[in-house]
Amino acid sequence: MKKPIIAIAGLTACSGCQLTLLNCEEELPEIAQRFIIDYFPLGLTERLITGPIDVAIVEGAVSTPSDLEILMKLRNSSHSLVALGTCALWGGIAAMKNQESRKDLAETVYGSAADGLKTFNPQPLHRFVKIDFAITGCPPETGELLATLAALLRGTFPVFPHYPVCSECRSRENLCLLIERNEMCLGPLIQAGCNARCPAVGIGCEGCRGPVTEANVAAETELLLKKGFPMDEIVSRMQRFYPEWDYEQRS
Amino acid sequence: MSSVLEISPLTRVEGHGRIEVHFAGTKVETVSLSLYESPRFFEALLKGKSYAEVPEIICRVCSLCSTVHRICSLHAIERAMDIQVSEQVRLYRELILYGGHIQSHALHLFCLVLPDCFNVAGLAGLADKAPQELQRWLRIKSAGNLIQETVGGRTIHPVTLIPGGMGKPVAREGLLKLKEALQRVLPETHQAYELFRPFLPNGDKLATPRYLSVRPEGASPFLGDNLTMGNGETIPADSYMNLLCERMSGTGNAKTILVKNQPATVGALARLNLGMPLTPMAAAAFEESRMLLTDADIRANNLAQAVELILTVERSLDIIEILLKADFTREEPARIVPKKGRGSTAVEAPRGLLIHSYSFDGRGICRGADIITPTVINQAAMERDLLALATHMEGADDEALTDALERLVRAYDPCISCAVHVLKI
Amino acid sequence: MRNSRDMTIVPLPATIIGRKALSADTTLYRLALESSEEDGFDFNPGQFVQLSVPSGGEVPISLAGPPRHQNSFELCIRRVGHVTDMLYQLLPPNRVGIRGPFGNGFPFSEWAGRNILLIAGGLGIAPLRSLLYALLMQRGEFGEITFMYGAREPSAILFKEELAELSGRKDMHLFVTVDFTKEESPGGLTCNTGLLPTLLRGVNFSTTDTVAAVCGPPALYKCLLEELQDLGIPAAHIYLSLERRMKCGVGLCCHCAVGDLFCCSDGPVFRYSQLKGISGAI
Amino acid sequence: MARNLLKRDSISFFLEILATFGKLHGPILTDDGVLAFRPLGSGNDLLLEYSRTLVPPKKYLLPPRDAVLFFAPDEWYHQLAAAVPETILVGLHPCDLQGIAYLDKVFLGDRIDPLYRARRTALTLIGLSCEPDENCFCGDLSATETHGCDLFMHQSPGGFNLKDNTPKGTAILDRLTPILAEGKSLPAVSRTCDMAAAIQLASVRSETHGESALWDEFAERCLSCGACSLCCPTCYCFDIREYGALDGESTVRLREWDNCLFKDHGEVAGGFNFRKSRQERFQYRYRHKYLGFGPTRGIASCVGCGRCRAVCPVGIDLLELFKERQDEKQP
Ligand SMILES: Cc1cc2nc3c(=O)[nH]c(=O)nc-3n(C[C@H](O)[C@H](O)[C@H](O)COP(=O)(O)OP(=O)(O)OC[C@H]3O[C@@H](n4cnc5c(N)ncnc54)[C@H](O)[C@@H]3O)c2cc1C
Ligand code: SF4
Ligand code: SF4
Ligand code: SF4
Repeated sequence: MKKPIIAIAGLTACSGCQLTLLNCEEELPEIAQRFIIDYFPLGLTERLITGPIDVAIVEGAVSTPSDLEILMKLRNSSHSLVALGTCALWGGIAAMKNQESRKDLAETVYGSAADGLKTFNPQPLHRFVKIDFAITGCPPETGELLATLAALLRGTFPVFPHYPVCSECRSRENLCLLIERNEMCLGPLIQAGCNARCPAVGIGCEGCRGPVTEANVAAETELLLKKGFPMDEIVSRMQRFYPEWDYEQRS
Repeated sequence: MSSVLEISPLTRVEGHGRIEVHFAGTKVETVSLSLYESPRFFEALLKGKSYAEVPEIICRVCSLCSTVHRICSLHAIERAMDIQVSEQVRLYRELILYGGHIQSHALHLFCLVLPDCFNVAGLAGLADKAPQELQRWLRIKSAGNLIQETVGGRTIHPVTLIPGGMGKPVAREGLLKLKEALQRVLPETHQAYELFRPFLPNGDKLATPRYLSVRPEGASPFLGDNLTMGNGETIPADSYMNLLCERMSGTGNAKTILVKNQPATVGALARLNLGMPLTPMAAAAFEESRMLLTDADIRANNLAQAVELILTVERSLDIIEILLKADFTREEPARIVPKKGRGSTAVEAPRGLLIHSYSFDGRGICRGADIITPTVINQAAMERDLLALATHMEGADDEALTDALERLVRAYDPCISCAVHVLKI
Repeated sequence: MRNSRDMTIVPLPATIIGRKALSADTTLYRLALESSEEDGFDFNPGQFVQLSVPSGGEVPISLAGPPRHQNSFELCIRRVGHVTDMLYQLLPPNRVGIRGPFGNGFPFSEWAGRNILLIAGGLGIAPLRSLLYALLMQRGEFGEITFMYGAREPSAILFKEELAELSGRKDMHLFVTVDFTKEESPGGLTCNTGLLPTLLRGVNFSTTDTVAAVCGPPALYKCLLEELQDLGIPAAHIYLSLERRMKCGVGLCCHCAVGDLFCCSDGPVFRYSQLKGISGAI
Repeated sequence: MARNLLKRDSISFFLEILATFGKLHGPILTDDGVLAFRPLGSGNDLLLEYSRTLVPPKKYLLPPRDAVLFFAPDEWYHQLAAAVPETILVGLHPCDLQGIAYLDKVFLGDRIDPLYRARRTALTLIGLSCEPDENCFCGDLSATETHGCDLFMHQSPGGFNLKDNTPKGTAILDRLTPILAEGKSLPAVSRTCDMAAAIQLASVRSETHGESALWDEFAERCLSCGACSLCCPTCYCFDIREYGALDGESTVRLREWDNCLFKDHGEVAGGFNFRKSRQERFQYRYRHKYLGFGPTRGIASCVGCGRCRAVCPVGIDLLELFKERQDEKQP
């Protein structure tokens, strides 16, 4: 079998998605054997993106000219490009206040020195380049990452199911935090695949995996309002990982 | 004739960084270190958020230290709101803190630094050259991850820890499994320490660092209310501002910090030098390498981290024992009535001193946040050492210089994602 | 021990023994079952198999060749997604998995003595090709046989050579049409331009005592069925093969219901009269 | 008079004896506060009075996510021949027994699913009478309480009257005799519930409520969370997916619970969807639950356990459709 040549890079992010790969301790040696890792600054001393690359796996949102440059380079030298994680796919945590002025945010942190910063609103990769596949999650699940790598060995991408966190939550027989404890759980709106990690330990889903294919945003919002949460709290919570919810959407 | 050697991007470190060495002829003129990670303005993101959201957001600053950020932020919030947590919660938080250190140190030592020891470029090289060792060392890392997963519900950005308490405690079987995994890797942590012992530089010594850390209280080496320095000086953590002064660094997006106008060094090496309490095996290892570690320059930090691996695995086992005996059942988190106030706390992160400071309004909405990360504190010392090393090496070829400078940066174990978040003081 | 009613969960291995591109995205596969125990299978035109591509998954595919009892059979497959993409990577003598045949198929033995009109749109030609060969094998038993086939454009016409050959036969009528043309008609094949319903109105064939079998995309059914009835073919004599999402092929997974019928086990071939009252069926 | 009365203070003996037949499972309250079927013992206490578990016992026969096939180049597709351990499921309410009986009809009917059969054969069912709460509507369904169960425990003032229904049950009862007291056999409970009658009637008449305005209302509110189907004792739709392993060759094929309210349930290649709107999907669900498809045509599968009403975050209740009908009839 021909070894796929891969590149792994991070843009504006916390490195958690790349760390997810390094957290596959058991599989790492096998991965190192089955793939040619061409570019991976976090784990490999190689500073140049030379290509041709079969698959570039990119973490993080795009928020600086240098991010964009790396992304373009990877896109141009790769056959396929995979968005790894919520930031790359949805914008993620750094994008939560994209509706506010970037300049003001910068000044809050850097004061007058903010002027010198070359940065713009963090955007998901697909705003700039075509993405061929995405693995969601903040951080992504090792299982999904490994399934993707395994599929790459076969020249394809895996098929993940499209249902909300609640589905996995119910099959795990968790207590429903939304119904039984009136907590603001975003499970009904969020793409499953994490096996409902958070509700399983008694914590409401914070929405780290982004919207599920079919999300009844309006109905969930109405439900939360009925439970007494103020709209601004709902919005603040929902925008944590994805700033662009349509609160009228029902399908 | 002037020329520049650019090392960009820095590899096998977290985040985006670059070094430029400027030469006049063969003489080194300046060395600049720039951390050009894109700023995510975390302090600004937190503003206007309810206290309950703060830990969940802030842990995303960095994946390598998400646990300690979360804990530090919980402590600061609870300080601001005047909340005490139960013994059970304290123990679980301490345990997961150790998990975070194991995970982070193991990642640094075995994924980022180890290729240097075997003269290979990265993991694939290691898998080729030392497959068995690699597997063995990675087991230590997975034991750290198992703590995160079992206690925190996830290996990165743990979810169970919330203001005033926690979600579900770990079931007995979970604790027993953890215990088994940790017991299995304890001997291996000692072997890892042996592995890193010979890899200390024996050439020119760099400046002796000015160490800075939390002054441990009780048995936990990473928690305390005061900061301590090499000269014995101690100040309360919440007046950290009197100690640290900030300067905007030249090129990158991070700011650098001076302590009493001088670069300070934080991290495992600082902690060992400042007398943190050790467990038996860790103490023996430290004793054996005392000469190598005492007042050593930062390049001994890798060995210091290896000693801490032993320490944290042992401490974790102690805590698990306590938890097993106590047989806690699930409890409701402390009820929090939001109030206006400010809370500042410090915790020892894997890379060193971490400070979170928040102010809240009467509704518990965050009105100001200040986060000082170890990499920011270390940056000034890093620049100083880079210049010194480059100067020592004048005349060396580019490849050797690049290699040496990168190794030096790696010894600091910088976390650049964290470093670019710092608020004006 | 396997009970005869046991649902086959495990696909039998079949070797790809031939592969022929029919158009840019459609290929004809010839497969041979390996197991001697089964010794080939009988099937009815209109039945389908569940085809497994290891690591890809399983998809329903119509049997496209003549229903002769033998160890090898033909599938005509369009590359549209995950499993079919992976199938396209395989070459003879790679192996795939087969379960089946499933479904009812066309009840053509009941059509003896009648005139028969077959209408295929696009990939719908797959089961109808099988049916046509079955009819021709027993040619004497039926009345007039008319085969109409519509493709999007000349390059999308499947089985060109076969069609050219069939067009020379005196014992059946063949009409081929394309939605639009940019190029010349393909060699040896006379081809009309326009949609199938237009073709239907434009050509001569017997409409009395006629049975129609139709297979194509949903859009085709929408415009064709009324037309056929207008021509005097009763709904009970119009047979169509439906496509639905399927996972098991044997009436368990519940994805393919049409009204209270299962497409996989009650179908995929239905009389139009069965479907008429069912909303969403067509 | 027969020796069939299990006194309450003999319950632990009873369980001990049962345990010799296989691994005991029954309803417990988890540390989460959820009613669930779990292994008994080691701190899990059997509940003999409970409303309903969140997830029905179907999980023993059709696990939520089940590896059904493995593939390796030299072994082709194969099932792992792992033996299914004998499991004694204690404390099943009549509605759950009814649910299993329905699944038996589907999976052991025209086409036998060998995986299901292996698990079903290894399962011993011990029923338990119950008291309905506000979500239940089983009505007459509970009259067939003993359906498919091996042994039934009927709550009575003195304890539980046991009744064996199968040779398996008789074998167990024989072993239990030493700890049983004399009791009289109780008549089957008769329970009336308007809803049950209305449902039966709808099934018989193939009532689709096609004109009802409730469909739109349901479709607006439904979160597509999937709880209603996941928690339904007779919902068994499944999806099949296959994932390769990192060795580049071997593969596992998974069977997982699916849900007809999910958007891609009716979608085929190219994105064409036969049930694009949620409204259509609700009607599909209704049809499957109350009118049946294919071999189950005309058989209502709803057993009246009330789970779907209890677990829906937005309070959707298909029974409103039947109520609407009843209201119409009353002038
Ligand atoms: C009775 C029947 C006969 C068919 N005969 C043929 C044929 O002869 N030639 C041919 O090329 N195609 C045929 N199809 C369609 C074929 O099954 C789909 O094109 C195929 O499933 C697409 O799978 P994919 O993984 O490549 O596409 P994707 O779009 O990636 O499909 C993903 C998954 O969705 C499901 N799915 C998608 N489309 C369908 C579908 N149409 N039917 C059922 N499940 C689906 C499958 O389970 C598949 O695994 C037939 C379908 C049916 C129902
Ligand atoms: S706890 Fe959250 S994820 Fe789980 S079922 Fe309830 S709403 Fe859904
Ligand atoms: S439950 Fe929600 S927040 Fe938790 S991991 Fe899953 S998607 Fe993320
Ligand atoms: S439980 Fe309610 S909200 Fe969830 S899918 Fe069913 S009807 Fe919709």
